[in-house]
Order: sequence, then structure tokens, then C-alpha cells
Amino acid sequence: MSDLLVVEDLTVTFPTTRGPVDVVKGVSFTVGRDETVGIVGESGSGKSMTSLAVMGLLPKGARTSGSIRLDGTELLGRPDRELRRLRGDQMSMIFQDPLSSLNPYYTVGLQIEEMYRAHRGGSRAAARKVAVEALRQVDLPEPERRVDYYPHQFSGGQRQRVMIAMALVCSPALLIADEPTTALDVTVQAQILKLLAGLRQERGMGMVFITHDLAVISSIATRVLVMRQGEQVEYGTAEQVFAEPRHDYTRMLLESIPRIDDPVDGEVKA
Amino acid sequence: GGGGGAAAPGTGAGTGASGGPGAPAATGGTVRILAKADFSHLDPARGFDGGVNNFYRLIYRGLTMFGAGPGAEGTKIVPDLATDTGTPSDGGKTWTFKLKDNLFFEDGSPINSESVKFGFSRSFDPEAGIGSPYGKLLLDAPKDYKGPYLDGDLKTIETPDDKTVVFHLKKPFADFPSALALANFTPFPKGTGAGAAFDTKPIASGPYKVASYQRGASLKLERNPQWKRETDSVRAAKPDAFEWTFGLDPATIDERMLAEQGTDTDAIGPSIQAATVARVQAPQIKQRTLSGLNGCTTYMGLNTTKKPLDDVRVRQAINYAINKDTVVAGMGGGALAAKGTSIQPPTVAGRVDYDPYPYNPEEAKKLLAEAGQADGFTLTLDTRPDPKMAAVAVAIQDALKQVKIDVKINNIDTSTYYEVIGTPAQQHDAAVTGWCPDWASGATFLPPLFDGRNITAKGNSNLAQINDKGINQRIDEIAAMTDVQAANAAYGELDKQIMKEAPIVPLAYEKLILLVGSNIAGAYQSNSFSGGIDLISVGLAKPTK
Amino acid sequence: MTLLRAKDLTKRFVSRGPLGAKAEFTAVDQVSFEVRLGETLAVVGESGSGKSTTARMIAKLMDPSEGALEFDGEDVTHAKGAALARFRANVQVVFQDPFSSLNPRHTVERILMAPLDYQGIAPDGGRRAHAKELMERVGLNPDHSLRYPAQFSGGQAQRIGIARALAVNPKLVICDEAVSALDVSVQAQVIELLRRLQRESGFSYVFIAHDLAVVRQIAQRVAVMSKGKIVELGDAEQVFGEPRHDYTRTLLAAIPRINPEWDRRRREKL
Amino acid sequence: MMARYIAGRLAWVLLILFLVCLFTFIIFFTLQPDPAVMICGKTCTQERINEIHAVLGLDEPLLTQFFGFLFGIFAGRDYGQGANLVHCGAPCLGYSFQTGQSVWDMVVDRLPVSATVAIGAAVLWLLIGIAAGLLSAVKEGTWWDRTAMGLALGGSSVPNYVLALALQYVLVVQLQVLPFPRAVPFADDPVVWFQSYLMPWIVLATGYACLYSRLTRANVIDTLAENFMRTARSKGLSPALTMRRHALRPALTPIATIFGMDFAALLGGALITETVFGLNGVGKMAADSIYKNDQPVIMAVTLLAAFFVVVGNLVIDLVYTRLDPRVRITAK
Amino acid sequence: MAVVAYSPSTSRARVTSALLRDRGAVLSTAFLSLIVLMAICAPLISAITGHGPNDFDTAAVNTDLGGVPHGSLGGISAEHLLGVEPQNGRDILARIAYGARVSLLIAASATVLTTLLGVVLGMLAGFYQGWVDQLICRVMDFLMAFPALIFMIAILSSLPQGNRPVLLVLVISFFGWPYLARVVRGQTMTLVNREFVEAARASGASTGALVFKEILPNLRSSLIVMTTLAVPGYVGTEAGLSFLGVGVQPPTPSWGQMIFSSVGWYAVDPMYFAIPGGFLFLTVLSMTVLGDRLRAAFDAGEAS
Ligand SMILES: Nc1ncnc2c1ncn2[C@@H]1O[C@H](COP(=O)(O)OP(=O)(O)OP(=O)(O)O)[C@@H](O)[C@H]1O
Ligand SMILES: Nc1ncnc2c1ncn2[C@@H]1O[C@H](COP(=O)(O)OP(=O)(O)OP(=O)(O)O)[C@@H](O)[C@H]1O
Ligand SMILES: [Mg+2]
Ligand SMILES: [Mg+2]
Ligand code: NI
Repeated sequence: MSDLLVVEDLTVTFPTTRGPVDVVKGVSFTVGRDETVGIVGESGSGKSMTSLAVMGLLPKGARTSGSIRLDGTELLGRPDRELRRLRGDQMSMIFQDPLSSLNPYYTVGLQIEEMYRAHRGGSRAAARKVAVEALRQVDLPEPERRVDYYPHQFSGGQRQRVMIAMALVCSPALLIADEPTTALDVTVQAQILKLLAGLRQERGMGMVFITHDLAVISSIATRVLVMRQGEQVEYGTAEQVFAEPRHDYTRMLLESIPRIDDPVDGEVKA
Repeated sequence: GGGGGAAAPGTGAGTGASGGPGAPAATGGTVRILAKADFSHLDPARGFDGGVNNFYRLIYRGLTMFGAGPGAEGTKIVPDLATDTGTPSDGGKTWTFKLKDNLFFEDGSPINSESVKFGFSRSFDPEAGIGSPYGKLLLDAPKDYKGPYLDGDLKTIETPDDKTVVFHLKKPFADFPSALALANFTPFPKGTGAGAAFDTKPIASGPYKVASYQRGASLKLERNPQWKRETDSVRAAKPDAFEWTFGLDPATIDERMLAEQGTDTDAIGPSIQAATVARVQAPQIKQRTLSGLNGCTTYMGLNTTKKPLDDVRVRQAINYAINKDTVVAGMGGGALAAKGTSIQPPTVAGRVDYDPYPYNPEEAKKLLAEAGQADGFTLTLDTRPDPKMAAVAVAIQDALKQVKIDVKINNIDTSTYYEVIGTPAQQHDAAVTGWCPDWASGATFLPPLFDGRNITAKGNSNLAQINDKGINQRIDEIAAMTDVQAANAAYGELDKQIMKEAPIVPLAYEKLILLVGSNIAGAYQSNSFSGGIDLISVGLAKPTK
Repeated sequence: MTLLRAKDLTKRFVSRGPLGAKAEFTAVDQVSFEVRLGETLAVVGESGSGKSTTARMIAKLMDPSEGALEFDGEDVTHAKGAALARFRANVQVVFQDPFSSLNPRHTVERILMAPLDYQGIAPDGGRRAHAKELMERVGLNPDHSLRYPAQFSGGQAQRIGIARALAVNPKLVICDEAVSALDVSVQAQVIELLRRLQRESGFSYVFIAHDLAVVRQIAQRVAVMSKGKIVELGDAEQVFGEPRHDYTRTLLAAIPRINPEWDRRRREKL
Repeated sequence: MMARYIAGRLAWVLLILFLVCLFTFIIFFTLQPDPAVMICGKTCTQERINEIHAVLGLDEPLLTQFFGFLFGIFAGRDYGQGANLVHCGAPCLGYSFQTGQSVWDMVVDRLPVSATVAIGAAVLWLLIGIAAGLLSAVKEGTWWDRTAMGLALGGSSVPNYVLALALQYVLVVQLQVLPFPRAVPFADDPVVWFQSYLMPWIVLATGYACLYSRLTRANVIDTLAENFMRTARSKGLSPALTMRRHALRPALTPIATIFGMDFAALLGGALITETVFGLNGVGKMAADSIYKNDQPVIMAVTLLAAFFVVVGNLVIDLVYTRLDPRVRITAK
Repeated sequence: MAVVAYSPSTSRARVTSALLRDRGAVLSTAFLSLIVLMAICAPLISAITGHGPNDFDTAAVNTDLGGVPHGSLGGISAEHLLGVEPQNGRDILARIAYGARVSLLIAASATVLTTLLGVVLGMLAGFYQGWVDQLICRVMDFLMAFPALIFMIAILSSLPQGNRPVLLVLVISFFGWPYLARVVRGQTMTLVNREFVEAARASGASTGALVFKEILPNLRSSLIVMTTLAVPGYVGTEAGLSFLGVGVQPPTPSWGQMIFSSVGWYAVDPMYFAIPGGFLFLTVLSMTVLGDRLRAAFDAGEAS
């Protein structure tokens, strides 16, 4: 089985007044079909930049080097025109901050429909049905009505689910999920994770899953990449990373996980 | 000449032309006229300015008219509908006219003494009679007579038979035939023209009638078949049609005339702008120009009721101090203006050419010192903000600076200018303005400007507000003369007499430069119509073109 | 001592459909609770259950459709002018969507100085230094004080929001998913900071979160919301230990956990 | 609720038009020069002025005149007496002091010209302005951006009348690609019609196109920086759709505001352009009437312009709440 | 993060240094300073060249040809550095210098005043909505309903002479602000609903602070465009009004008047138009470039 996504020695550089700054430094990982790679790491360590680099959506001025191959074709340096056909269809992304990532001028329904129609064509009515279905899939209450709501009319978690629904509507080969469940309560989160796992199996979808919730990673990822300050500090199978972490930082991370059954700090309670 | 106050420099004269435009015109074709603004009124009782008076002659006929031809020919009074220029009796107080035969209106009805009476009485209508004031000024009429529409027939005009009309005047008026050449003495079929009917659909008596008229946009004239050439010895009426285009920008007109695209070869424009003067110097273009005086005087009135202008020496000093060459430069240079010396412009009959106050700042200083104004004073000068007038004002300001008179320029909006300066209560020390005679004689120039008894609280034209017994008396004496020629000569002398008092500073006589299409023929400037091309004679050289 | 008391807060949203048809939706339904001085009340619950809306109402950013709000013994339901200013000085908010709540045209420094500005507070050592100190406290590089929000990662932006809330010395901080985008180590650091402030300065918190483990660590009392209502409210011990409501139980059951086998192996190695 | 809002606004429109009427009336009938003096001409007496006053109805008290005017608009009125009597049917805006024409007829005559000028120019400047602004924003910093914005700047610093004459000089006099404009109706000769209106369109559109392109550019650049633009791109939409739907709507919403105003104002006549090109529109009529102090015409032009602007603003407000959903919800 | 610690003292210093490194910004500033200097030193310039702004020099023009200046390039010579006006031969340099005083003063103050009024009232309307909005909007409707040019003429011609430039500024601003205010209001209405405004409110921002500190910076792009373009617009308005006789009183020179009166001469004496036109264009260009660069410098933050 050939790998779906191969990232090799990826570096992302931003120019600043004090000279260029590397925010991602030589990151390499692969995502196979029907596989989930989890990325964890410090906040600001370059997780989002890595995924944006894969999508070819880095902010203006950012430079990249290394190699990103999707299904064997190199993505870096490809003209936007060709990347565009892949985006949404072959690879799609759930962004971290849902409110600012949704266009406030349009109903969420339209924003889902347009993506579907861009790749699959068809009538508006058909696309709308797909959008309602997608919203139902992510457990949004009253999808028929909510499809005509504007982003600001949703709660944080609901917006996040809208983003998920949108990313999935064309059943992409590769899904990059940047903290897709942070705003979701655990029950909904569990449902979404189940949904994603189902899709992965069903369609052989590869997935990059960025989260801070190590428990979530442990339950869905086959391989885990740990990042810190733009560098890749550890990369291995989930079992290896969680059971036998090699790097101090990984260990430290695993140590800091708050646990529901941990004894609670007595001082505060007093 | 010159009615609407806003268009002060209005009527006048011009010199003849030679070459292209002067060549004889052939019959037929359409003469096109490019104009900035539409005519004020097609109803001759309402309109009264150089431009529209010239136009009226194409569609209307009167008892008398100005002759056709360059120079003095154009100011000569000749009979039109009448067989002669009238027979005075009762010492010039009663005038009898006989009509020619075979005269018809556009609608086929005959032009008879009734229609003459009716047409004349229209100028008493409060609504229609806003044009030339001469009907009301001269004709004897019942007090409070309000025109034919409200008060019926004007009984004081007698019509003993179809061909004879007898007028009774308020007082003797030797120049009555000249006054009759004005368009408000136009006959009309009895009962027509109520309201503003003639402003859109006039009833023609002349060689042309209105074919179509879109206000502000265009006016087309076509031949009037009811006009019989044999009854009219003056109008050449060569073209088959005239077409006006109104509302054009002056700069655009100049460009069009220079470029001569398409039918613009058959076109006539208004006087060119100063900026265009240099461009018409090329021989092939210069050949297409006509140039001459517009028959008006541009002057600065000095308000003699204000101190220190009440002192004749101060007024004389100002006359000496102003360098008229800079004034002429400001008006566009020698091509567009000539230095002003006397009150009356050169086109007026009987005018004497003299220069009482040649440029002499030393003399001015001396006079001011005598008057105790050696240190100068401040003078407020009213002017209009149009570029030409502004340039004149600045030239005056510049000139008076050297005799320590500080000129404050007070710009008054063009639309209100004449109202303000014509209201003695609002008038300042001095004002730049102009005057054009209604016909080429001192009778319509000096009395309105200098008769002290004409000073009114509103609409005053005696800007100097001079009320000099000697002048007033002389005006009455000349008015009583029955010999028009002698009267004109007397006005020439009166001009000198007035300038001794220096109530005004004659600044310049404006000139026109007319650029016509290369196919225009029979064109000359008429001294009776502000130097405009005489429309009754103009035509095309090659009408088929 | 009660710091804040919410009584029967209700929020109804009226939205118009495309044809102008009105639809009313009760987002928060008769919610009552109190926050005591120096305590942390956690609000957990279903996504879209009205947590953020409740937070907005108690922060007086949105008028309740019904109900009353009392702060420090004073009725502030309709507070205006000086009373409102007093309230604002004492109550700060950390928003759920990190980027949308930061003015894109202001530098971080300015964002952090703004509350001081607005409340006319001049800290010792100057406001600029204060801003830098705040950045350090939440684990941001103070050298980045002149950057704009768009130049930060999601977690960093969230920390800017937290730092802003702490810029003045409030009595109550309302944290709407304030730590959801932070990696566990930074999260621990921030939670420790919050707790320290509570210990030292007696801050109270209304802490909205999905991560029950975090809630467990920080909250003395917990409110569980579902469908606009508080379904359970009690001591953390009790809610986590012996949940009464079905929904609470579902919630607790759905908490993801790291494969215990891996965890065990890792701990053994230590 | 929308219906009530619109009804309320319409009431305001009427009130504002009434106020505009009143102010215009006061300003032009009291502060302005006496038209009788202008009509009266050179050899004028107080008597004749009084006579003209009576004819024009200026001898009546101001308020009577004002309400006569208002009444005339809704019910028509009679002018003159005896054989001179004319009935002026509603909507009666009176008769021009200068030409005696019915002002309503004058307006109806000229409105099509002004509307043609305004609509043509608006289409042109919207197309050019927005396209250029959009392109500049997308290619921010490139030579295209610099050139286009430099041109936009140049274009907006050239006064209308200068541009008009320069265009005429170049296109008509020098290159002779266009004839001198003459306002013929479309039906008469579509080619000449188009050629004649082309220059006025260009002249009017230039200034606006410059403004709009710069505004579009600024707003689009702001919008492009938004996170949701990244989302749109992530969906693999065509750049055209991305731009048109996601960038333009937020960027153009504020531009819609000024477009409404600019367009409405133009319908009231483009004073300078119409004058320069000799187009017989409302603007030229306004210029002429000011020059001649023709108060009834000034009143009519003012009212007409006011009407368009007020209605234009109403439309903008309604459209604005449609354009931005966040505003719609909170506009209680 | 892995960057050497280096702390620029203030954002102002950073912006200044960024501007100093920008050629466009430096050139623009230089040009604007030149113009201001010229305006201030106008009498000095006149004294040095020996030509006042209203001194006729009929020797410099050909009075027989309608007054075209002698020599090529509109009479540019050692005597008249920028040539002379056709017809009366006034020195263009002197008139440009004196004209800068009037034109720039009027245009700049009118721009400042309209911007001030437009921004403040527009933002208040957009922010408060409700009756404040209604009130301000109705006033705007009312003011905009008047065809501005017609009314400026009517009002200016009936106002007492007084201080013309001041009157002009007042009248222009009075009719000008609603245009800007409407745009500002619209954008404010959108911005008010953004979450960061809510955040500022929660931080205790007063209404004034919300409006001016939080929302205003987000209006910057539109404002820069509209204000820089307002300047030539007002120079044009001033010219138009002056031409119609209600603006500054001749012979006081102003750029607008010069451009207006040069229009007719474009074919014979193009320099007459090119010089004041060029000055106006460069001034506006400089202002826009400076505005753009300023915004860029502010926006840049640390990056690029
Ligand atoms: N402006 C609005 N108009 C209409 N409905 C709204 C509006 N704002 C919020 N809602 C609805 O109110 C409900 C509660 O929203 P709220 O943001 O309080 O949820 P939440 O508990 O914070 O959820 P989450 O955990 O997902 O952030 C949601 O169903 C949402 O759709
Ligand atoms: N436009 C920019 N200019 C300069 N630096 C930037 C820019 N955008 C992001 N950065 C920096 O790049 C680094 C990586 O950001 P990224 O968004 O990838 O972090 P992340 O791993 O996703 O963090 P989080 O978990 O907080 O979302 C951060 O330190 C951030 O400050
Ligand atoms: Mg991130
Ligand atoms: Mg929420
Ligand atoms: Ni006249």
C-alpha cells in the first residue's frame, strides 16, 4: 500500500523585521490510506503551519522547503491552479478557529453547498440536501432549519461541527483536522470521533489529527508526531510514543495530562 | 439692442468683411448656428437682446427695420412692411404709416392695420411686455391699459383703413422710425399669442417659420411660403433652412469651428474665446474669420455720492491713472478689445473721437494732491467673477495702486450683479459694467446713463448717480430736436460735456472675432446686432455640399 | 459570601427565516446559580446548551430576556453608568473564539494595555512593562509584544485573551473555554496561574470547559447544562463522584482515556 | 415589521422632501436676487418691477407662495388671468420665469438625458473601478497594482472639466475617432447616440472609478486577510468564485453605500459634464437656471435631486441590512 | 521564539524608522514639505523674483494674439521661472506659491473638518443604532438631499463677504460630511457586532473608547482612501466655486482657479494647465503615498 501523504523535511519560514524565522523546521511524516496520524505539541509549535503547508494555504510571505507528496505527486511548488483541484476534493481541512474561519456573510448551508458543487456539480437543491445530511451527520440539532443560519447564530461547538461537516462533504482522501473537537463536549466529541473513524475505514481516508487532547490521540491515531518549537521531537507509532516515549518533552507532556481520577490539590479545596 | 441686464455688452456694429465669408451666397442649403445658450424668447414682445433681435428678423417683419449691409448700412433705418419710414405730424407726436400690398402671415391671414395695432398693443400686456420698453415709453395709451388680452383694443392707435396706421405718441419723438425697428413692434393676427404661445410656436411674417423647436437644444427654421420676396427689398433669405444647436460649451464650439467636421462647414459660431485667438492666425483659418466691434462700451462707473468720489478732481485723477492698455490686455488683447476713450463706442452715429484723459499717472497724483487725497484712499470696486471682468478689475487695481488708491475688489455673483449695482442702496464706490445702445444713436446711450432724473431705487442704470442740471437740460434739448442727424451730433458733444465731470471711466470697446465655416457666404457683421453676422443676408457658397 | 447571583436567567433568540417568518429559540432557560467569593464554578455540558450565552449574560454583554443578576449584593440587571463601570472593573471575560475576540488592528501590547486604559489604571512600572509581564505569565514571548493577532497560533491567541482578562485585578473572571486550545503543559501552567491568583488575590472564576479533567482540577462546584437548563449543580466531589443526573453520567462515561495499558507501561519505566 | 419600517422611512422621505422644499424656497426666494430685475432689463422702473412681481406672483406673502407651490405639486394650479389663464395640472412645478415653459415638462424632457448619462457612467465605473480594485488587491505590490493605483490617483486628481476638454481634444479634434457629441435619442441613430454619450460616460466614470477602485482594493486586501478567505480557498473553489462570493461581498458592502449616494446624486444631473458636452440634461438645466436665477426651475431641480438622494438612501439602508446578516439580526 | 531579544523602544519609533527606509515615503514627505514651505515663504519668493502674484506683465504676452505668452513653454524664462499666465502675464511661480496657501488651506481644513464630522457622527450612528442613528441619519438625508453645488452657490452668494476661505471650508464641510459619515456608519454597524468589540466592552471600555479605539482602526483603509481623494476633490470644488464667483475672490490666486482658467488654453498654452495641475497631482500623490506607507508601516507589526 503506497502512502497517501509523505512530508519530508518540511520547513516553513516567515520573514520578520529581525530576519527570517523558521516556524517549522524539518518535519517529516507519512500518512497512509486508512490511517490517522496525530500531531501533538506545544501551542505555537507549528502544527497549524505544517497542515497549512500541506494544503498550500500558508499566509502570504511564508516560504517553504522540503517535500510534500500527495499520492505520489509533489505539492510544493505546484501552481495554485492545480492545487485548487485537489483542495476540498482530495484533501480537506478543518480549521482551528471556527468563527473567524466561516464567512459571516453567508449561511452555513451555502458555505457547505458551494464546496460540494465546486467538485461534484449538481443543482443547488441537491447540494442543499447533501449539506443538511452533512450537518445531521455531525449531530447538529435541527439541521433543516440550521442550514439557513449564519455563523454567528451558532454556539462555538456547533460552529466547529459545521466546519467538520464542510470538510467531509466531498469525502476527501486526506483530512487534516486542526483541533476539531476542542469546543465539543465529550459526548459529542465521542460521536464525532466515531464518525471520523467510520469514514476512515469506509473510504480509506487518511487523516492528520491535531489536538491537545492526548487521550483522543491515543484512541484514534496509529502514528503520533510530537512537535515543539517548530521541531519534530518524536515520531512513532501511538503505542511507542505513549508507552515508551523517547524524548523528555513527550514524557513531560504525558505527565501533565490532567486526569479525572487524579487527586485534587488539597490546598485549593480548603 | 441689449435688454436682459445680464448680457450687458449687447448691441452694436462691425466692420465689413472680405474674402471667403463675404463672397455672395447661393440659394438653398441649411445654415447651422452653434450657440452657447438658447434664445431668451421667440415672442418678440418678450425677447430683447442683440442675439435674439437678429434672429427675429428671419421670422418677423416690422414697419421699419435696420438695413442690411456692413458698416453704417446696417444701422440705417429702412421701410419693411411700411411703404416708407413714416410721416410725422403734430411736431413729431403723431406718425402715419402705410402698409405694402400682398403681405401675409404664415397662416395665410393678411398683415393689415388691425394686426399692426394688435401686435403693438401686446407690449402693454403685463406678462408679455417684458421685452423692449419702447412701446410703453412712446405710445400714447389709456392709463392702466393692460394689453389686448386683458383690456381689449388699444384705441389710441388708429386704423382708418386696412393699410393705414396712425400712432399717437406721449411726446414728440423724432427717432420713432428707429424705435419701430425693434422687435416688440411686430404685427400679429388679432387675438393670437396669449400666454406664452409665441415662445414655442410663433406666427411668422418673415421669410422663415419655425419647423421644430426643442428648448435649450435645437431650433429649425424652414421657408415660409406666405412670404413674398417682392414685398421685401432687404432680406436676401438665401438658405432654405436654418438650424441652431444650443447649449454648447464655448470651448467646444471653438474646437468644432476650427475642426470643421461634416456639416460644420456650414456653421456659424459666436465670438471666439481669447485662448482661440492665437489659433486662428493660420492663413487658411484667418480667412474664415470676421472681426469688429460689438458696439458697446465697457466702463467703470464712479459713484458720485460716495466720498471722495464726489470730488470731480478725484474722478479725473482716476481717469488719468488707469492704464487702458492693461485693461485691453486683460480682455484678450488688441484682437478682442480696443482702448476706450469716449463714452459712446465708435459705432454710434455722431460720436466724436477724442481722448480726454490719456494715461498720465503724474497728472493723476497732482489732481489727487489738490483734492487732498495725496495719501490715497480705499475704493471698493464691484465686479462680476467672469474671467474677463475679473481681469479688468485686477488691471484697475494694479493701475490705481501707483496713485495709492487701494482697490478692494468686490465680486458679486453674475446672476445678482445687475440687481446689486442697479440698487443705489447696495452699490459701492465703483463698478465695472458695460452699455450697448438699442440703436446706434446717443439717444439710447447717454440719457439712460446720465440723466439725473432717471435714478431709481431699483434697476437704476445711472451708476454714477450723477444729477447735473446742465446735463439734464441738454438731454431734454436734444430729445426735442426733430432732426435726427443734428441730434446725433449734439449727443457727440454731450459726450464731451459729460466726461468733463468724469462720472465714469470708459475702459474699452469690446471686439468680436467670428469664425465661420468655409462654406458660409454673404456673411458680414451687423452694427445693429452686437456685431453678430447679419442672418438675413448670410447663406452658403455651395448649398449642395 | 456570594459574589454573583443569577436568578432565572433566560435568553430567547428571535431569528427570521428567509421569508421573514419568525422563529423563537430559547437558548438559556431559567438558569439560577451563584458564585461565591474566591471559588470556581465550572459550567460543563453539551455543546450548544447555552453556556456561552449564559456567560455573556452574566458578563453583561447581552441582556437577558428574563431574570435578574446580582453582583456583590447589588442588583446589576439594568446597571448603567457608574454602576456598570464598577461591574466591568470587577468582572473580566475570556472568550471562546480566540481570534475573533482580538482586534486585528491592534498589537498585542495594545490589546493588553487596553483594559488598563479603559479603567484608568496606571500600574507601577508603566503599562508597557505590565503588558510584557502579563505575556510572560501566560507563557508568551514578551518580545512578540508588537505583533498583531494574526501572527500568532491559536493557542497563543487564546493566551492573549487570558492575559487581557488578568490585566486588571478583577474579582470574577468568566473563562469561556479558556484553555481548550492549549497543549497540556501550557494548560497546566495556565491553570496553575489561575489557581495561584485565586489563592493570592481571591479571584472567583466561572469556568466553562469541556475537559472534565481540567474541571476536576480547578472547580469547587460544577454546574452541568443541557438544552438551556442547568440539570445538575453541586460540589465537584459530588458531581464527579456520585452524579445524579443521567446526562452527567453519560458525560463522565464518555471521557476519553489513554490506553491504560500504554499508560501503565510508561509509568513502569519511570 | 419590515413593512412598518419601510412605511416609517417613507414618511421620513416625505418630511425631508418637505423640509428641503421649504429651505430651498426660503433660500432662493428671499436670499436670492429678484428675478424681476433681471427680466426687467436695462431701462427699468420700480413700476415695471412691481408689474413683473404681480405677474410672477412674487407680490404675495412668502408663505402663500410656498403653499401655493406645494399645493400645485399635488393638485395643480392656475396661473394668470383672463385670456392669459393657464391651468397647470398636477404635478405642477410652476412655469419658468425665464422661458415660461412648464417646469414639469422641462424636467420630464431632460431626465432621460441625465438618466442615460448617469446609468452609462455608473455601469462603466462599477465595472472598471471594481475590476481594477480587485485585480490590484489580488496582485498587491506588483507592477500592475502600482500602475493601476497610480492611474487611479492621477484620474482622481484631474478635475472633471479638464478631463472633458482634454478627451474632446484628443479623441475628437486630434484623432477624430469620435464626432463632437450631440444628444440624439437612441432610436434616431444608435451609433451616434453611443458615440455622443461615450465621452460623458468616460468623464463622469473616471473620477468615480478611481475612488471605487481604491476603495475596493483597500477593502479587498482587508478581507483577503480574514481567516474565512483561507477556508474558501481550502474548499478548492475557483478563484473567480472565491473572489466574487467571499471577498467581494464583504468588501463591497461599504461601497454599496456610496454607490447609492453617488448614483442618486447623478440622476439629479451632472452639472459640469452636461454643460461641457452640451447635453441637455437636468444638470445643465440647473446650471442655466442658477445663472439666470430662474427660481421655479431651481426649485424643481433641487426637489428632483433631493428625491433621488432620499430614495437612494432608503434603498441603500434596506439593501445594507440584506447585505450584512449580522446587521440584519441586530437591527431591532 | 528562537529570536534574539531585541526590543524596539516604541511603535512610533518603529514606524518612523520604517518610513525613513521607504523611498516613496521620504520623497512624498519632502515634496509636501516643499509645498508647505513655498506657501509660507510666498512673499519671500515674490521678493526674490520681483513678481507679485498680481503684477501684470503685458510685455511677457502677445496682446495681438489674445495674450499668449511669448516664447515656448508658456513663457518659461529666467525672468519667469514657471512661465506667465496668458492674457495678463502674471508670474505663475508667484501665483502657485500664493495659491498653495489658499488651496491647500481650504482643501486640507475642509478635509479635516469633514473627516472629523463624518467619522464622529457616522460612528455614533452606526454604534448606537436606535434613535441616535435615526436622528443622525435623517440629518444626513436632509443635508445630502440638497444638491450641494447649487446650495453652496446659493448660500455663499448670499452670505456676507467676510472671510471667504473660512466660509468656504465651513460650507463645504457642512454639505460634505454626510457622504463620509454614511460609509463610516455602514462599516461601524458591521464592526459593532464583531466579538473583539464585545471583548473590549467586557474590559470596561467606555463607549468613546469602543468607538474610537477599537472600531476606528478597522475603518482605516476606507478612511485613508476617502480622505486622500477628498483633497483633490475639494481643491476642485473650491475652484468651481471660485469660478462661479462664490469662492475665494480674485485676484487672490488659488490652484483651483488657475486650473479652471487654464482649461480654455489647453491647446495654445498647455504649460499653463500643466504647472498648477502638476502641483496638485504631485501633492495628492504624495499624500496618498504617505498615507499608504503609513498604514503599511503600522500594519506591518514585527513581520516584513
Ligand atoms: N445570535 C443568535 N441567534 C440565534 N441563536 C443563537 C444565537 N447565538 C446563539 N444561539 C443559539 O443558542 C444556543 C446556545 O448557544 P451558546 O453559544 O450559549 O452554546 P454553548 O453552550 O456555549 O455551546 P458550545 O459549547 O458549543 O460553545 C445554540 O443552540 C445557538 O445556536
Ligand atoms: N504571520 C506570521 N508571522 C510570523 N510568525 C507567525 C505568523 N503566523 C504564525 N506565526 C508563528 O508561527 C508559529 C507556529 O504557529 P502555528 O499556528 O503553526 O502553531 P500551532 O502549533 O498550531 O499552535 P496552537 O496549538 O496554539 O494552534 C507560532 O509561534 C506563531 O507565533
Ligand atoms: Mg494551531
Ligand atoms: Mg460556547
Ligand atoms: Ni443688452
